Amino acid sequence: MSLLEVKNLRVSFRQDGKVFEAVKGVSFSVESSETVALVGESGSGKSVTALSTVSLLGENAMVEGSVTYGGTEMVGAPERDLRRVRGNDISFIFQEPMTSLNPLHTLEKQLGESLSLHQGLSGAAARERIIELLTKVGIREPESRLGSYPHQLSGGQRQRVMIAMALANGPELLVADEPTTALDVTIQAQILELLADLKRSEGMSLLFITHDLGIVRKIADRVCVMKDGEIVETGPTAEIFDNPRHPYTQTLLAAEPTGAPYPVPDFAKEILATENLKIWFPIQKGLLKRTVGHVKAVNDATLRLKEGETLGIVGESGSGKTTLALAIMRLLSSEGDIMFMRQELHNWTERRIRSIRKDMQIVFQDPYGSLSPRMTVEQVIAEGLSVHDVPGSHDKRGLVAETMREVGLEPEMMDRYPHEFSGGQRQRIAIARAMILKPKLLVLDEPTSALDMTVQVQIVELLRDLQRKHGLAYLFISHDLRVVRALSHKVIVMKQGDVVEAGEAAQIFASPKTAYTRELMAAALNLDSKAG
Amino acid sequence: MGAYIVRRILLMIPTLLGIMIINFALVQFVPGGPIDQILAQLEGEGDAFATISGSGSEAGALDLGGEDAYVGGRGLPADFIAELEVEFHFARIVCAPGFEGEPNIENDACETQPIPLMERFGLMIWDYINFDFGESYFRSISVVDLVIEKLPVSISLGLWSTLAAYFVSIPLGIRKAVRDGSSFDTWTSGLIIVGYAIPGFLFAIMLLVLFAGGRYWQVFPLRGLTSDGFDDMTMLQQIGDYFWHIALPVIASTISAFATLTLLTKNSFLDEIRKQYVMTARAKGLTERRVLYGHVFRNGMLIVVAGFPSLFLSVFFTGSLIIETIFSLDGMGRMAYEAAITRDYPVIFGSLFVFGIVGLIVGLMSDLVYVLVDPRIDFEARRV
Amino acid sequence: MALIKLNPLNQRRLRNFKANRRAFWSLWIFCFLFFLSLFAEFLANDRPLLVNYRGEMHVPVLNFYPETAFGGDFRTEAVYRDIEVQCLIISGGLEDCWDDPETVIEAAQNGALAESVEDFQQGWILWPPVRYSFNTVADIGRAAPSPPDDNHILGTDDTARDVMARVIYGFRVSVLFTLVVTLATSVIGIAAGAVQGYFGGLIDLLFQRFIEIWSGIPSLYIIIIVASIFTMNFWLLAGLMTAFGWMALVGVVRAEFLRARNFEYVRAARALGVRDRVIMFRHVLPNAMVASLTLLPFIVTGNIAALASLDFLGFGLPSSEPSLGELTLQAKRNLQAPWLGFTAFFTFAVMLSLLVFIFEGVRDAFDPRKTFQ
Amino acid sequence: DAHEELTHSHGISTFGDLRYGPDFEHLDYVNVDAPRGGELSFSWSSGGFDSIHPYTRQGRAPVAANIFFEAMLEGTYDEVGSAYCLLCEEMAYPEDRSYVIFTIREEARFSDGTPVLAQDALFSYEILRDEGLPSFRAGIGLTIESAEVLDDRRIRFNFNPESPLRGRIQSAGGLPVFSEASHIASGIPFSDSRLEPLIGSSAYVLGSIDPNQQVIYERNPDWWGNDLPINIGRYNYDSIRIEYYGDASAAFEGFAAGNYTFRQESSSAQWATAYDFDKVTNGIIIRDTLPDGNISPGQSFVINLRRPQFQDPRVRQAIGLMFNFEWTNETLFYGLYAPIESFWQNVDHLTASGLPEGEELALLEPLREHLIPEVFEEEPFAFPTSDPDRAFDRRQARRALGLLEEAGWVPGDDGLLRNADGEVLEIEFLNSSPLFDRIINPYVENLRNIGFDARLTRVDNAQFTERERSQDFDIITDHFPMATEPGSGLRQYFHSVQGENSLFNPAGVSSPAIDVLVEAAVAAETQEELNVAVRALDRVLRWERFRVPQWDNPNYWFAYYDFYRHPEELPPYSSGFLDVWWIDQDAEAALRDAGAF
Ligand SMILES: Nc1ncnc2c1ncn2[C@@H]1O[C@H](COP(=O)(O)OP(=O)(O)OP(=O)(O)O)[C@@H](O)[C@H]1O
Ligand SMILES: Nc1ncnc2c1ncn2[C@@H]1O[C@H](COP(=O)(O)OP(=O)(O)OP(=O)(O)O)[C@@H](O)[C@H]1O
Ligand SMILES: [Mg+2]
Ligand SMILES: [Mg+2]
Repeated sequence: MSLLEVKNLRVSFRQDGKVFEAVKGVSFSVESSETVALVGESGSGKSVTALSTVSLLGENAMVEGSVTYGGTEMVGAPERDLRRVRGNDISFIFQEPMTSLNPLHTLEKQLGESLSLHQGLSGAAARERIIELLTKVGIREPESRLGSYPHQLSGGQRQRVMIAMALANGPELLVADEPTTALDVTIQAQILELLADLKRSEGMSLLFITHDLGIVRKIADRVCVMKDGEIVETGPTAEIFDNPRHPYTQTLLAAEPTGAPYPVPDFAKEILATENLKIWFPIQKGLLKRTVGHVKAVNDATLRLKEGETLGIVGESGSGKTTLALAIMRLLSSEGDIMFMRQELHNWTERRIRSIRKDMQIVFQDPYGSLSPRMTVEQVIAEGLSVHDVPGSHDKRGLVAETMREVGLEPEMMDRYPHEFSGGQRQRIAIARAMILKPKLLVLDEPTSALDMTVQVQIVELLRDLQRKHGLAYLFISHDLRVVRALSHKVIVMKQGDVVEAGEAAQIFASPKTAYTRELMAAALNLDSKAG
Repeated sequence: MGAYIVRRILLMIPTLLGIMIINFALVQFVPGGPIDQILAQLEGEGDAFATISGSGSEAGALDLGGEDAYVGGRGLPADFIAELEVEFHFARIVCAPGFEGEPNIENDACETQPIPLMERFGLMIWDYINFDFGESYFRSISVVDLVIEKLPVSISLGLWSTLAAYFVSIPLGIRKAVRDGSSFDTWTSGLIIVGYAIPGFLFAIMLLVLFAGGRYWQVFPLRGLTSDGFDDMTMLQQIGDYFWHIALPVIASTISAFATLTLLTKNSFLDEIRKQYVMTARAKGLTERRVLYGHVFRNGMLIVVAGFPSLFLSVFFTGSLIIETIFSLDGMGRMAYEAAITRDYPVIFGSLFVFGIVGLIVGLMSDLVYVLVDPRIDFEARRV
Repeated sequence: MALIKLNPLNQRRLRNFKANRRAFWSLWIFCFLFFLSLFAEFLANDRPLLVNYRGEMHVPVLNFYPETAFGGDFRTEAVYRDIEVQCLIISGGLEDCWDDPETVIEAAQNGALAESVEDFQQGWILWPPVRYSFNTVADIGRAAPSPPDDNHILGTDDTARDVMARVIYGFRVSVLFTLVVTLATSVIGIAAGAVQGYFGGLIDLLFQRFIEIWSGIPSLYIIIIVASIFTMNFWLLAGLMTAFGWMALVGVVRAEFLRARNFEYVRAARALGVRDRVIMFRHVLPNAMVASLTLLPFIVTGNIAALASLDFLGFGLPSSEPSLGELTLQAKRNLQAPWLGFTAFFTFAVMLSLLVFIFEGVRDAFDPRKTFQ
Repeated sequence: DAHEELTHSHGISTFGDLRYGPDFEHLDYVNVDAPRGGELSFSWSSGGFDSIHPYTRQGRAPVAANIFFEAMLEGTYDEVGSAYCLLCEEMAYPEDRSYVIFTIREEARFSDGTPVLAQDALFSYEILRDEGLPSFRAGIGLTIESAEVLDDRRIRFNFNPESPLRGRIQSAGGLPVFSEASHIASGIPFSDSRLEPLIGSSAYVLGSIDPNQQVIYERNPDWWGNDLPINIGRYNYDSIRIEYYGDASAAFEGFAAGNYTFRQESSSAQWATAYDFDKVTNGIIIRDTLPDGNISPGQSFVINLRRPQFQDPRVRQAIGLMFNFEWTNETLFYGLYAPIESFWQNVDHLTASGLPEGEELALLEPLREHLIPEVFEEEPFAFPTSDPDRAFDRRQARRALGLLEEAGWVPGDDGLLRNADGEVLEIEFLNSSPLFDRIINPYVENLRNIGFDARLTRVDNAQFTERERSQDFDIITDHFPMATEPGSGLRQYFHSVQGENSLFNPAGVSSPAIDVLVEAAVAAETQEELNVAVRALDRVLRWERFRVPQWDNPNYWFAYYDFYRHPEELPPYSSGFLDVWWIDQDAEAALRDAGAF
């Protein structure tokens, strides 16, 4: 008997009297110590399927069909039974780690809670176990991190906390919804190793949702491919990869962001330059919040960016990429110079900076958090239009629709609230919001992490296109080195707040100088090579 | 944060001064002063609570047998008002240059001279700096003692009704949020709305007539905080007696607080309960209780929790005029109202000053509670 | 409705609101009652709506007519509820009215007069449903307060005035008052709390001190002072209540803003270059609205209650004005007349329930996650 | 002055003879066999108390806090202006009453057992004069020039020659006597409030005191005065307990519950409607309406004569006509009150009636030039009876409009009364008592109906007094508590040369004729002279029409548990429930056993 058996699952959402069917009759099963990968188009219903296995969907969802876990029916089961299963037998890693942690609890508390709940651990023992878990998921100096709140962590760190939490109880089944999107390749490898370990030693089963086909190929036993709420193809991994039958699977496998960026015009002006940028976060203790030390998020960042140029920023998770990006956007205070379009921004007032905001835009790493929960997507995307003068903005709805189409979203969805989208869709909304303003500088913080390959390709094309047409400059932060390679003219590599290497992209990819970069590349290549 | 707290504490001085200046200026414009009040009292009309207590007579006075105690009939000595002015420090006696001996209004060589406003204010502030808050115009008791005298009632009412409100409203609100739209939600809403809609004093009177009066069920005492033989009781009896006495007043003063607090809790919870992190908590397999109280509570309750200290103290120090009156309790509510109506300025200023300080400290505390509840909060300007 | 083109979001909110039947009906009922009360003069008045006197139409409810206009002898306004005046109108000004008005009226109505009196012109009087205004002192022929009867369906109060009429007018005064005050206080309060919480720093520090000083002022004194300079009236009192009531929401709104300004979407809006004002009101406020929306119905009724307690203490509107507070006060003073208390209580309960339901609906309508079938 | 011819007496009266001779055995209105014992308990709900010392401005003392003290003289409830020796054995005064010597009884003792000495009386006089309540200070200061101790038991008061002859001795003899030693021992300044009373010599001592809640007076078992004839049959309760409630309803509930057992009602509605519960119908609680023979306190609306629009008496009369006493009484007071006409209502020999004749006419004649002819030609002014069924009485309205027209106020096109200058006729009722709103509002409506621009303004006490003091009002409610033997007090009420404070003459009455009549009354040396002067004064005052008389309660309203008993025949000027009533202890025990309280 299968551990998890999903039969003819249908999930629909009520929306203003209309009903939207997100999952249309999905059936699959997960056996003991088996890894099943759920891949497919963004918005195809993967997360919804996963969530409905333990009835975690919101109120407006109607679930039909059957999900059995170890023989017990989960759909419509009483809350008490579900609770016993949740966390203990089935652990969950949510797609959006940024918003999935309780913002007011420290790491120690969040992790400790699971431990005390299911293993009865507390006090020193729990602490020890927490530190062990955190070390396992690759968090540096875990002791010093125990008192941190989620907002003090980087995206990747939060994701790892989420993973640690899920693994804390040695579940029988781990449902992992895009668990590694925010992780750099080395850590990602480490995590996958950890999962494989658990599978081997504890017989853990895994329902794995991802866009990263490399990972799928590496760890999955079986693959289900979803499109438009249906499983279009399913089979053992090798079979699917070697012999995809469904046309969608074929395109999915074929899709890969390739090619190179268009060359930067010679006359391009410098648009952004930073000089010795430094961002330290104070570490505060006690109610009085005395500063007892600093997290040196960015130590000394110097970079240059010209019109029409893309600067890729890579580096391990927690190395300060996001922080650097935010500082450049003048959303965090920093020391050091920032020159934007030959103007020194450092001492500008907020009001003055506002006037140039149109020309510098950012796509946040956490798209969900960056969308106002009570604004519809149309409002979100169109907001910039009313702030700045943008050609064609008299027909806001039209422009919004067009932009949505460009990023691969259906314009009909524009009157929905952010929480009614899938992770990848939200990411594209964030991209659309920035792009609609046609800024001169666009900072993209992991813009493709939640997107499947086909959409990634589409987005990369779009970015390149815009760059050529309008001479946009990109600051592109990503862990996905292939996308970085496809887009970047130059690359800097960061590690623990320092820029360890900087130079032309081609050169860095070809011959990385520092050991760290080499390691990074190797990890990426290793996976690639395995895939290839 | 430390710097912020220091700044706040330092700012208390000008704030207090501001409060005092404004109020001092204000009372100069209030029609009728303590002297008028004394005259009214001497005419037998000075009952500040006549409006509330509903007592008084449409015709004539009550018969207490025999003649009026006031020998010499009605009348005021010529210098009486001048004397009062001197006694209240509105004026001082100034005597002709050659005058010797104790300055005395009755002497022809002396007369009263009003003390300038600024000087009066200065004198008052000087006294306050020396922690001398003066004495009531109408009783031989210092303002501090007066406040202390009223505290037991105010603390009893304030403490228990605040606690009752919180202990009922929060769980109820949470339950309502969880069961939003259910029939439970509906009928509890109905109940608390009705509770809120009953005008407080009417409700108090109703309780009193029904449960303490002599005509229906005489279960509770009519009046006071303790029984006559309180001092001779055992500890347990004393506690019982105390709660027996305050049961009705506490119910009467809490009933309307339920509504706001419950609905505030409910709505804050509704806002939080569908957030992603709640799902995480559920996915951990936490019990519903732990999800609600361990996770949602702190996120949803910023307003409710942060309001606690100030609410708590405000009930302490403002008291409830009407409840106190109806149940014949002697608390801060009556004191403040009486001081205002009788123009007992030392009491007004003294209590303003004391409560001003307490209020400022509580304000600071509740801000610190914000930070405690939500560590992301700070009070600095957003400067990038 | 069709005139205003709602954007899709607001359409969705409207739909959500309508889907909440309770809220929707509450709104209708409330509006209906309020609308009715706006025409209180036509519902309850001691002046007739229409009078036909000797073939001429008079509209006493709107116009001033001296009694002499109906053949009487006073040049002051006709007291229409006087049987003599009614007789004059109906009989077309017969002298006999001074002696035995009842008989004359009866005779006029059964046609006897038309035969016996030359040049007789029968008149008629059209009364509003309730023949008393809020300040009409009724002749009840017994001691006041009198229990409900045919004439006074809710009885009379302790001044022998019709309770129904006073409730109608009192509802209007109270609701108007509270709407004005609530609107003003919450706009000011929310704005102040928003500014403090959002900007923090020096603005917060100084503004808070200002509030502390301001709230240290005993409002009772201000009211006494103002009342001694002007006669207290609706607008003055509303102004005063606003001046001392706006602090109610500042605290919670400030707290919510202090928290919400750290959220990622606020940062995103800043990155977009949205102005602070817009961020505050478009991004933060809707998410910090829980407290405000929850508290609003209570602020609304709280203001009514505050007006009531001022009336109670004698510092409110003059006691001849109709106010629900005055009614409750009378209920307390006249425990032997429970109809006063019941009326006050029911009026409050109905008003509060409607408001709470309405605002619950509004809250739900703005809640993105709330869905309706 | 020892050679002077002194009158030695056991009592004194203003005019004529004393009712009780030197050897009287007891007062006429007491029950000589009244049993002693039991407890009188009654309640109070206006204000609280925080002091037990009634002779200072500081603090508020509970009801009857002067019960601990006795004076040289004691009045009775069946005479006016007479007083008999209590602490004194006898008094002696010369023909011109320029001084009086009291001889203190040998046996008089303070409650601590020390004898009452002349020194104590002197001390009491001096401290009241210097630090006592302002009314004492004013009264004593005007009347008594000095006092001296003659020996341990004799004290002499010398009177101010300018002070009126009448009442001199009574006022000196009425001063309470406290023990000097106790005051010195207490260490508290006399003008401070305190919770421990000074020591007096009366039948009661303080039992217990709980501020704002309860005070109990207990009988002093060793009271020296038990067998004095003037005390026979009095002070029958072993203790007197007074319960304070913050709220009138709570107080009433306390009575119904039996927390206290005696109640005097002061609200007509309460009296008429509240007593319908079981204990009343079962007869456990008795309702007793007893006649009150006192002079009416003269509660009236008083019009401010200083206002230009009210200077014409016809306008004032018109205002008065619109007050419908009969309707008010029936509708608002359950018909329980009586109207007032005279300033000396209830005292027939002082009330003006008919046309002035005889001595009264003689007194008025010289003043003719200052008086309106109606005084001589018509009966004393009184407002006519109105229609009890209709608040707005057309007859009175017609009369009022007529008067107003004569006075130059005619309704304009908007129905408002206007004078030749087009000014409207404004009248603002200033009121500080919430109880009066319901009474004044219908009156205001009536005035508005005939074109007055009338309104009611309620203010708090301090503001009310301030406006009264600065004479900034149109019409207020005030009392004219006239004495049955009016004396110099009249000057404060009606004389044009008022003292600094005109609080007692709110209307601002000022007329040479009235001045003359006031002086005539003050100077009257016989009852007959006084009657004539006061009747003339009453007549003139009433024709001034500056007040609209309100109403008077001719009865006492008592409700009590059925164990209080009172003498068959009650004295006219007090119900005497504090001292001449007694308790039927068997009845009390029976009720108590039955669980009635
Ligand atoms: N609460 C909701 N209300 C309405 N529609 C929803 C809701 N949640 C998800 N959807 C819709 O359901 C579909 C499936 O969403 P789901 O989150 O499962 O996608 P996904 O496959 O996980 O995509 P991604 O890879 O982008 O995360 C999407 O089209 C999404 O817009
Ligand atoms: N508000 C903060 N307070 C304290 N420390 C912070 C704060 N924000 C970030 N940090 C720390 O700064 C370091 C850099 O964080 P940053 O978010 O820039 O990393 P990153 O390079 O974007 O990582 P990732 O790839 O995981 O997103 C991390 O160690 C993080 O814990
Ligand atoms: Mg997803
Ligand atoms: Mg990052």
